Amino acid sequence: MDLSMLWYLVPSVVMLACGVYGFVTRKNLIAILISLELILNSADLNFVVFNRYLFPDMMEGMVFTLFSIAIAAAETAVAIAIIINVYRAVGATDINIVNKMKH
Amino acid sequence: MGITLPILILAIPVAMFLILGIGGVFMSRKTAGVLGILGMGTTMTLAYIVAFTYFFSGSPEFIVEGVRQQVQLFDVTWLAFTQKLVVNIGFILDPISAMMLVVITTISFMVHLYSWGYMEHEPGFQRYYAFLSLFSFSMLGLVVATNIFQMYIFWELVGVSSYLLIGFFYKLPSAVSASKKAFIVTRFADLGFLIGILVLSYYSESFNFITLTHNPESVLMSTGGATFMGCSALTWAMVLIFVGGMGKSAMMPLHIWLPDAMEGPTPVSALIHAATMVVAGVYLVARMFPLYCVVDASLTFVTCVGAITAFYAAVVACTQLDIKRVLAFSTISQIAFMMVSLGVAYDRPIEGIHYTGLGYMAGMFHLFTHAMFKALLFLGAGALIHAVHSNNYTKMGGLRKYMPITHLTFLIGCLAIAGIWPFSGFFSKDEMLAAMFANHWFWGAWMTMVAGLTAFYMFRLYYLIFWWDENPEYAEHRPHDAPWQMSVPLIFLAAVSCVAGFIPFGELVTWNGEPYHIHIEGAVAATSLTVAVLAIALATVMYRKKNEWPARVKNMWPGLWTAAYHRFYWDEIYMFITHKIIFGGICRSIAWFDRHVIDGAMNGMAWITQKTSFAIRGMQSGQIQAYVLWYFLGALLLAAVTWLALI
Amino acid sequence: MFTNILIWFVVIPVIMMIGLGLCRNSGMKAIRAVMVVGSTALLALAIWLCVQFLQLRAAGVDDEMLFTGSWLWYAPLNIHLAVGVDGISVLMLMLSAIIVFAGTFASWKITPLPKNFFLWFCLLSTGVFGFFISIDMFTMFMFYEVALIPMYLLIGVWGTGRKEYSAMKLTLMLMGGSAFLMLGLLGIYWHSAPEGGQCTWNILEISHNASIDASWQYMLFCFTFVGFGVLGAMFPFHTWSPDGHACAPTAVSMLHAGVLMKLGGYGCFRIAIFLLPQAANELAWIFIILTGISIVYGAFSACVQTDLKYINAYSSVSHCGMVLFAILMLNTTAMTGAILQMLSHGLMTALFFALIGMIYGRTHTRDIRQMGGLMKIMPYLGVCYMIAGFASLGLPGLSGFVAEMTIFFGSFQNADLFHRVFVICATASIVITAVYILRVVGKLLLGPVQDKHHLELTDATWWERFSTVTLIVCIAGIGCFPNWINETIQHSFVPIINAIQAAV
Amino acid sequence: MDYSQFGAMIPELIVLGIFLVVFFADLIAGDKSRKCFLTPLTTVLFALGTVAIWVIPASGETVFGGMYVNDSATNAIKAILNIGVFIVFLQSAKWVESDEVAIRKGEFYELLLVTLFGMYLMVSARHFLLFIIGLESASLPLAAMVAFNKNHYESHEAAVKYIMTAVFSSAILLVGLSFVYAFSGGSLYFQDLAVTIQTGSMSGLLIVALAFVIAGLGFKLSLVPFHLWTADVYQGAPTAITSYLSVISKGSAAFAFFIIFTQCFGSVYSDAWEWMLYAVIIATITVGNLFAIRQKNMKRFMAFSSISQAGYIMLGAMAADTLGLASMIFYIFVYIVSNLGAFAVISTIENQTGRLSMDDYNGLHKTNPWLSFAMTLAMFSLAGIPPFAGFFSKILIFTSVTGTGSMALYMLVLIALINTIISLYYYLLVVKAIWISPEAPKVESFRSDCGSRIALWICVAGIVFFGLVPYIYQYCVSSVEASAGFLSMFGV
Repeated sequence: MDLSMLWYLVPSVVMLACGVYGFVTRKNLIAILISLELILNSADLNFVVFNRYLFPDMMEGMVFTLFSIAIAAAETAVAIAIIINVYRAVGATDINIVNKMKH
Repeated sequence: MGITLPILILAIPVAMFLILGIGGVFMSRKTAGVLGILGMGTTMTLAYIVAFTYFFSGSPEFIVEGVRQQVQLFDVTWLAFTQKLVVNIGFILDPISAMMLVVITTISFMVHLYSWGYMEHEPGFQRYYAFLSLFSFSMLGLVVATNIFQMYIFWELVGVSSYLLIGFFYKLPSAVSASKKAFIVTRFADLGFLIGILVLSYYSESFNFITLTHNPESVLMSTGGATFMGCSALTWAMVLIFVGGMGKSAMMPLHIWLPDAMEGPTPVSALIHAATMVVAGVYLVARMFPLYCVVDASLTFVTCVGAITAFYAAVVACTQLDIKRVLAFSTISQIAFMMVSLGVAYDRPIEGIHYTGLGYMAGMFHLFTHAMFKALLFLGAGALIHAVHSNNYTKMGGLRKYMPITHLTFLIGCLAIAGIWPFSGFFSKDEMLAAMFANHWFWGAWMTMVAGLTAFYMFRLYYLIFWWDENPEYAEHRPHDAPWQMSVPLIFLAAVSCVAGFIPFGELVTWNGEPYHIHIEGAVAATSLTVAVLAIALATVMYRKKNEWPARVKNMWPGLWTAAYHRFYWDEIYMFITHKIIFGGICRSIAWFDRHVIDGAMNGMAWITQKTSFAIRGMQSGQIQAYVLWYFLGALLLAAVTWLALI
Repeated sequence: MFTNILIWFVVIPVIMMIGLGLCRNSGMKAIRAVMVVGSTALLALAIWLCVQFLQLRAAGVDDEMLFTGSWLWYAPLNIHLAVGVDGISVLMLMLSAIIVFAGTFASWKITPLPKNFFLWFCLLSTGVFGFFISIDMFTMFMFYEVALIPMYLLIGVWGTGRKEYSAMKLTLMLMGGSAFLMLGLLGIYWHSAPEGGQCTWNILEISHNASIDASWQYMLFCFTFVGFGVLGAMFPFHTWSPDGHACAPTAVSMLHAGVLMKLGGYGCFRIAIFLLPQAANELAWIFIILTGISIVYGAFSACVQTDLKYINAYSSVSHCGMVLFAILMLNTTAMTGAILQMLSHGLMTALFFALIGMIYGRTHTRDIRQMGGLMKIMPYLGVCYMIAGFASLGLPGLSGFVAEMTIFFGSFQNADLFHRVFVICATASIVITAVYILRVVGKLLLGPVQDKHHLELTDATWWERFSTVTLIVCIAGIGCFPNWINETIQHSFVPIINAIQAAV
Repeated sequence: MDYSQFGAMIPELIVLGIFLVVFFADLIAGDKSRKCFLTPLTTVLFALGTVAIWVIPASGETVFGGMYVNDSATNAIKAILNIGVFIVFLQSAKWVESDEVAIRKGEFYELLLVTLFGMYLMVSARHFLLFIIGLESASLPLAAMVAFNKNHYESHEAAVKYIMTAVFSSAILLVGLSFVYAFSGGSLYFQDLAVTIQTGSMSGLLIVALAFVIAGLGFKLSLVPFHLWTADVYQGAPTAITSYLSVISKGSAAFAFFIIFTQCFGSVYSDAWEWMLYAVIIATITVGNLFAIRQKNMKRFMAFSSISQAGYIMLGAMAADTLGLASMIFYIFVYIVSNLGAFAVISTIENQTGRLSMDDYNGLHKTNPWLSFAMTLAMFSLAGIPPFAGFFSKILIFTSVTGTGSMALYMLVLIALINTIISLYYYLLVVKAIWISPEAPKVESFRSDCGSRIALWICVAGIVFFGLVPYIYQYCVSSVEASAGFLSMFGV
């Protein structure tokens, strides 16, 4: 059975939406980070799908996805490090704590 | 004639002004006074030479086939507006300017001399002489103007000199406000003058008097039938120019400044507000007379204004207490006489005779005689004030014994103004009345009545000062005649007033330069003389000795008397208009508008910016999630809007 | 480059700034020496320029601009440092030099921070001079802004009263004007050459190309005229002027009212009208209404003010309105009048502000209700104030009269009813001017002394006399012998009038 | 593979070389010696490197199949960024010696050099993969730098905000790029995209893609509404990092933005992104200004000022031609000296007295006239007052925008010009505090450190001369024109 491209893109968009929704609603920094991963993965999925369906004889989307995964990993690492720092400083990873600077 | 003399006539006074004005503080009073008097004396001599050369030399430069010419002794470019509209500064010599040269320099010299005595103890003596010189310069410049714009320039300058001299006692608030009033009222009138010049010069493309007056019809043609509100452009121009004259000559309704101007030193009143500056309006009309003639509606306007003013001022003069104010109103009335005389002089053949010349000549004649006797009266009043230290005649009375010279000269002045033969006023007034009767019997009758009133109030004044009842304060402070510096001018002017009537004026000054033979019109002369004598008799009955008549008359028409005493409330009306409407209404509301609406709008913009700044600060909530939401929604919105816009 | 005389008008103030930079903050003598030498040099240069200019004109040189020079600056955008003067600029340079000179003496004892004061003062004059010598729109605009910004500090630091508010308001409003102006200039630049040609900032080239089409002209005219009009205190953009002037220190008020406001009129003339003649013909009526309102409105407002500087500021609104009004009449005579009015207003306002500063420095009040009879106490200042007042109300023999009359007679050449009505309204302002001037003179100088403490005050010092006499001599000079100015500038109107007539 | 291709990457190699030297020096040196030599070493090396980049002409080569280009335009922006970084080094010299930081100063330099390397890649990239790598290596280490002040809570909060929004924005950017990928012919080379994305290919998806790419780059540039992290991060980060963030990071992103949008999406300029950018610029300038009005904390104040400045920088992208790019580079350069001048004063005062509020600047001229003078010039330059450089950069960029002649762009310039009035207002607030405020000065008189002083001198010289001397701008124009072949503007 041929799955049309749409079958992949819809989950991708759902992932994007979930990621954004999760980012906006979660209270815990780690959970937010996980939401971010969802968005990144949605992008990766897009790349792969477009590559596979639109340009089957080329590889750029795939390569891009690999790099993107690596970058996502790096980002997560830095983010985790900073979250740990915050945890050390204030004893929690609740996002409502880090809103002292405003207006 | 070369240009040296005319230039000197203008240059000496202005040099005196600069020397005394700038260097005055370093001079003693005596030096300043002597300098001033010498300067003016020289100017007078030069002016006499010029005038006599003009009138009597018979040189072909000035008189051609019995017709006196208008000569521009020099005329240099001062400012070029356009190729054609060029303002020159020059020196015109014709019958009226020559006559005015004589009048101005004579009176001015007398006043200079007189002031030496009168102002002896006043601070700012040097400044006073500087201002007098400035005035003389401006007035001379005015009368010798070769073009209307030069006249306007000096017109403004005499206004300022008048302002400075009225406000000479600048520590007195009344003097300050009087000077301000004089300046602003005349400035307002000058606005009319200016607009008149604008209109006239726009069409005629010339300022020059000779160009304009030698061919008045072509000026009328040049307006090309342009009309505004039913009157031709030239009529408007001439009426507006006359408005300027109304201001300077204190015609109704712009007369209100002149009585107040009596706050100035009395010699100044004699010079400026009796003899010279206030007749500038008359001079202006005379100067542009041919142009007025081609639009006779404007001359009718002149006549009406003059007639109303003459009567009004005469009535008011009958009730005033301040002797200088009486003289001021008398001045207004007499100038109005001259205006009427000019107004009736237009070129309309009645039974085949052109009466143009008569009114004009008579007006000028009266200008001359009036200058002399009115200056005399004012200087006499000055002597009185000098003696009793008050302007108010209730502080006077019975002075004939104490001040014989003053008394005699004052009486001569009164007789002259009342028009009693053989004093000068008789001759000029007679000619004027003749001209008026010739035009229309109504003007003649009306002005004869005014002449009667004149005689009455002048003798009322005379009796109240010199007869009536002695002021008891004389005992402690005995009045006496003035010092010689003051007496000499009185005597001189009195002498002139006695003989001036016999000058063959018609031979010298006429509208077109051709001689006019004066002949006394018997009927007119008899009527006016009778009226004058009757009026004097009435005044004698009422005021020679202290009695109940004046009070009784006053109580007969109390409303009328009060109204006349308050000058029919003109000042109050003006006060209301200027203070309540212009200051209170217009100025204040504009200032309010500026501060609150215009400025408010600018501040409001700043305020709105600040408020917006505060209103949107919630965007920067400090919440990462909110930031991201903004971010994401912003991106989507951007896409959505663009997408919608493209579809 | 430095062989061009005009460049020195900018170089000298810069040298002065460097010189001041080398002075110590407390070295009042050195600072004064720099300022006096510098401003005298500027004045001498201006006079010399004027003489040279007249000689060249007399010799029959009838180029639009003389002493031109052009040095490439920003090649990619064809920006040049282009200089050149015609009669108008020569006179404006002269005016600026005189006022800088007088201003230097008027701020002889400025405190605090004299060095900084004069530094900014020199920067301001750099801008002013630069503006008048430029014929390249870019450099013109640059100098224009250079002249604006020092005002903020000069008023803010050395001013009086609500200085912070006023300084900010003035700066922001003028910058607002220059925002519109900038846009107008950009538009002119990009349309300055026919399709495919090299765009240029040079005013003369733009006017020769005459390639801006009508629809653009309309927009650009409005932008440029409003932009310059703000500086020319055109209603309703004038409110910076009363507050700004009231709070500024003496020399700054002098320079600002005396010269800086002229930048507006000059700019309207040189850019808005000259480069956009078609729009000028079509749209002049809008601005005639606005400036006509300015004239009468400013005069009426001045009648009820009680602060001396406010009175003068509103009077400036009225008089500067007259400048713009005359320019919009689009004929030679009225424009000549506008230039005369600029000179005249520059000199007499400078004199006014100098005197107000001197009086304020003694009495410590500017409220006319609290003063009176000063003529007795300080006769010299009183007389000078009166002369300034007479110049302002248009007394013949002083400059104001000549200027106003030229304007009125020029404006009256436009024969339609609309123009006539506005001209007559404008002439009415001379009466209102007389009212407020005499009101001030009456309250301030004449009458009885209001405050006994004032009796102990002294009259002018030598530097004050020097400063005022310079200005009075110039005012009387123009007033008595106006025609040479006329002759100096008459050439300058030929191109502009040709452009306007060609556009009809 | 032809390794000689790496030889074309001279600027990158130089920075990498410096990085390695500093890294190893930091590694082997003991605590004591590190303390004394590391800062001079880095600064001097960096100065030499900067000179080298200025002096060595761009090879003009395209390497790695067109992924990377080293032409004169990129070389120019790199050189300009280098000068900015050099000034940052100078002005942070005092701060890195403070007890708290001294032990970690090697890391500071290393992280900074890495981000700079990333930015180099960003501006030179002609393929989205390389671009993303550059972007990420430019932004991730910055998070660590923002968190550098370990003992300050604000530093942590700023770091969290930064990293979270940065990751989010790069995610969105990747999503956007994945959509773009759908329109490509399977290749993410810029020149290939330019061929495939044509006016006819406009669709909703492409618009979303463009919006997301603008958002992703807008994050780095802090364009409204992608700017909200800026103020908090600027405030929380150490001042040296803030100044670095505000100019260098922004400058490189602006250049990259220009390259991407003209190179890849040039054909849909007037169809789509012109209007997107139009709206974003107006929002950026206005919102930045409106927020800046109220600020009292100097760093926060500078943050909003820099937001609004970013809007002006992007006007160059609006013009989308060689003149626009040249004006943009020039603007960035002038902005670097002006903003760093202001930050040099702020950091000097902060380092000496710990004061950061605008009220602390009241009466500053009485105690520190030179600092006051420098700050005034910087403010004037930022506000665009002649004869300072900021005026010229503003005018030149306005000129380039209006050059296309569309009425809409005139209106945009008008809005920008009106906004300069608001910006003038708040810049003058600083001037007012320094010169006019009558209060007694809170900052006592002090002598600033040598590094800051040199930095200030450089900035002041730049502010005064960059505008008056036209060579800088001509250099920008000529380098852009020299590389016009590589830029290969499309359809604009």
